[in-house]
Amino acid sequence: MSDTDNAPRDSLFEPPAMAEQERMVEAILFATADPVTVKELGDRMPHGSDPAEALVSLRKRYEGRGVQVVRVGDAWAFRTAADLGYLMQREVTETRKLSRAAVETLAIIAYHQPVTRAEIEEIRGVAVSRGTVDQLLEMDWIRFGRRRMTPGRPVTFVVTQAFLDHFGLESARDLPGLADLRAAGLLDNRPSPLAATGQDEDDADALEAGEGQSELFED
Amino acid sequence: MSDTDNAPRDSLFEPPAMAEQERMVEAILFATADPVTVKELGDRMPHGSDPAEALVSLRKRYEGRGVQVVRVGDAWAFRTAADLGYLMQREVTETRKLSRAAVETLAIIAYHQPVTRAEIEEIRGVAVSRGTVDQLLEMDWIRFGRRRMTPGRPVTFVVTQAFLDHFGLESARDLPGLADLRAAGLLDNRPSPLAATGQDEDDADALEAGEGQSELFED
Amino acid sequence: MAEDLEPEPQEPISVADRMAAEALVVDVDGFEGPLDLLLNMARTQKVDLRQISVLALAQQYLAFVDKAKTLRIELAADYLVMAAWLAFLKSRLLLPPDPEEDGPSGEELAAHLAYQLERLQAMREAAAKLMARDQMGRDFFARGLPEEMERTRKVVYTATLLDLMQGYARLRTRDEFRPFVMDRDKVFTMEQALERMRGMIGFAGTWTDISSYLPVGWGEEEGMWRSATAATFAASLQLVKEGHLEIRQEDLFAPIQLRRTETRDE
Repeated sequence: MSDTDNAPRDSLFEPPAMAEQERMVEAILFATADPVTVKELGDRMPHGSDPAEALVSLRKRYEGRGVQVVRVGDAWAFRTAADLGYLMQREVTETRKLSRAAVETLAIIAYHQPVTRAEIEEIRGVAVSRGTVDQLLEMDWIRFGRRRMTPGRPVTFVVTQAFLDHFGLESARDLPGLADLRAAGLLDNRPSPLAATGQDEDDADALEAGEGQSELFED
Repeated sequence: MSDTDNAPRDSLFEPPAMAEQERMVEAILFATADPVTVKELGDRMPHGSDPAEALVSLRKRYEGRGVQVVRVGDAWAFRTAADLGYLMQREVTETRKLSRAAVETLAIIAYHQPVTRAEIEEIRGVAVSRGTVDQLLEMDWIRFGRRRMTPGRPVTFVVTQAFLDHFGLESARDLPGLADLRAAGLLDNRPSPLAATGQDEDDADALEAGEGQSELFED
Repeated sequence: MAEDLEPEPQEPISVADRMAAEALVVDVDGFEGPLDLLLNMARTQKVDLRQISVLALAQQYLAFVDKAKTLRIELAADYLVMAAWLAFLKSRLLLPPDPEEDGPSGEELAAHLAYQLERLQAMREAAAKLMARDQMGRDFFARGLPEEMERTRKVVYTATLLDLMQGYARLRTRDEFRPFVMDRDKVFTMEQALERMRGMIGFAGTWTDISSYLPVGWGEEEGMWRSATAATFAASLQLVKEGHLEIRQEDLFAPIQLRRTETRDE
């Protein structure tokens, strides 16, 4: 392998042919872990080489190719062509259930729109975190509605077309009403037998049961 | 980045032009230090792409360049041209010095694979130390192959893609001198005439070994 | 270097002899087992391993073992085993074959030993050729600056209409909210309904509303009523199938009515 007959390379006085220098720069840039400066190239190449010129022609050679010779500070490196960057990404999509806080906030917006943050908090009984609202905005399930003409002119939230599409609703008015919820067995007005026996730890319990239940109805 | 106007890429039905596919393969192979299989290429490229064909023209494009498209088993990678190795002293990685026993064991596995420990010992005439095998396993140059269907179901050893990659071999068929060794019958599992007198299961062993070896030559 | 220039001290044996002697005297650990030693000895015959004189080799090995013993070198068991085997082989090669005795001939055994030596030699050469190849990280190199494969984890959040409704229901009934669970004691099974109706259908000579077959106490509470109605209806269909019962519904959503089948013998 190393017995190629590139006479110029071994010569003490003659620098290698430019095509050969270009190969060298190509190999060095490829194999080196960091971008390489012209000086470093020169240090590594045979005496008399002109790495700057070799770089120019190498750069030209890679024009329009899948990788490019790019300048990084005062050094040079190979980089994937920008338009092919998407090939270097492997997208793993993970579907997660919306958190309970997000579901409840979303439900309140859907049932009460347009609704202000203060109103949402009043109904939920707890503060609505910025993250929850941001998440719903990002999902494009809610958007800002008109400002309320009350002191402070608070913004309101409404659901979006994307929300309606996702839930298969023609309009927010098609959301099942309380009566429907009751008929569906989702509302049960009798006092909780658990509460009656005096046990109080049911919040977590209820959450779990709720999750379990939704599993029951999915698909 | 992604707003280039390469219409074919975004099309649902038309694969990208071959020149574009070649760029993609170039970018993917350039980006990684490990060989990439044709299947992996296909998975990452747009639907309908033909990475195998793109590889053929890419390989031709890099003929004689400072970096080469090389085949490693059923995968492909860019590697610097071997004649430029002298420029790369700084990149030389000190490989652990292999003992004579390790080198011989490696060669026996490569040429006789899949091969059992007992067969290695038979060829070398000494016991194979656990450390030798462990070292080769750790270097990822050998791995366990299928168990031999003989009494005791001994494990076999085969060489890995990393082995091929390290020694610049396209496949195990390209091992130096393999054809000569085979023609000379030196890769046969020839049982000792003494052993053949009494024991019958050696026959099965020999048969299996013969089969195993022929696997080497299948695709 | 300097030592080489010094005149050789007067010795009765030649340099070659001395080197050969050293090779023998070397501690046995220097060889990787008897086969390695044999291969080393075979090389001194300077012929193709296929043409090697196994007899000469056996003699050489036995001489080595003898000498080693006199030099009190600890000989590993496998060297002695090999010596015994070679002594056996030697006798087989020297004596005319005994027609009474079956088993491999001396020639066959010798051929196999020669094969083993040739194979070991071939593997050593192959190993040397392998190691002489251009190697990655020494002669050729992989990409030094691999670009990280970006593994973008895209999380998609989702919710169903049911989640939404449950969420809302939870809020609206916060105080009296009770998680929905399948309570078995509120479920009237078809088996229960069948059993109940089998006892009752005898009295259904005329068309009767199905609701009158509902178990007592199951009509008030909605969930229980639904379960009882469903079970009773399913049980009715089963009884119709069995020929005990007739069923009819006058109109869409009209009450479902049941009547005993008139059997001929009654």
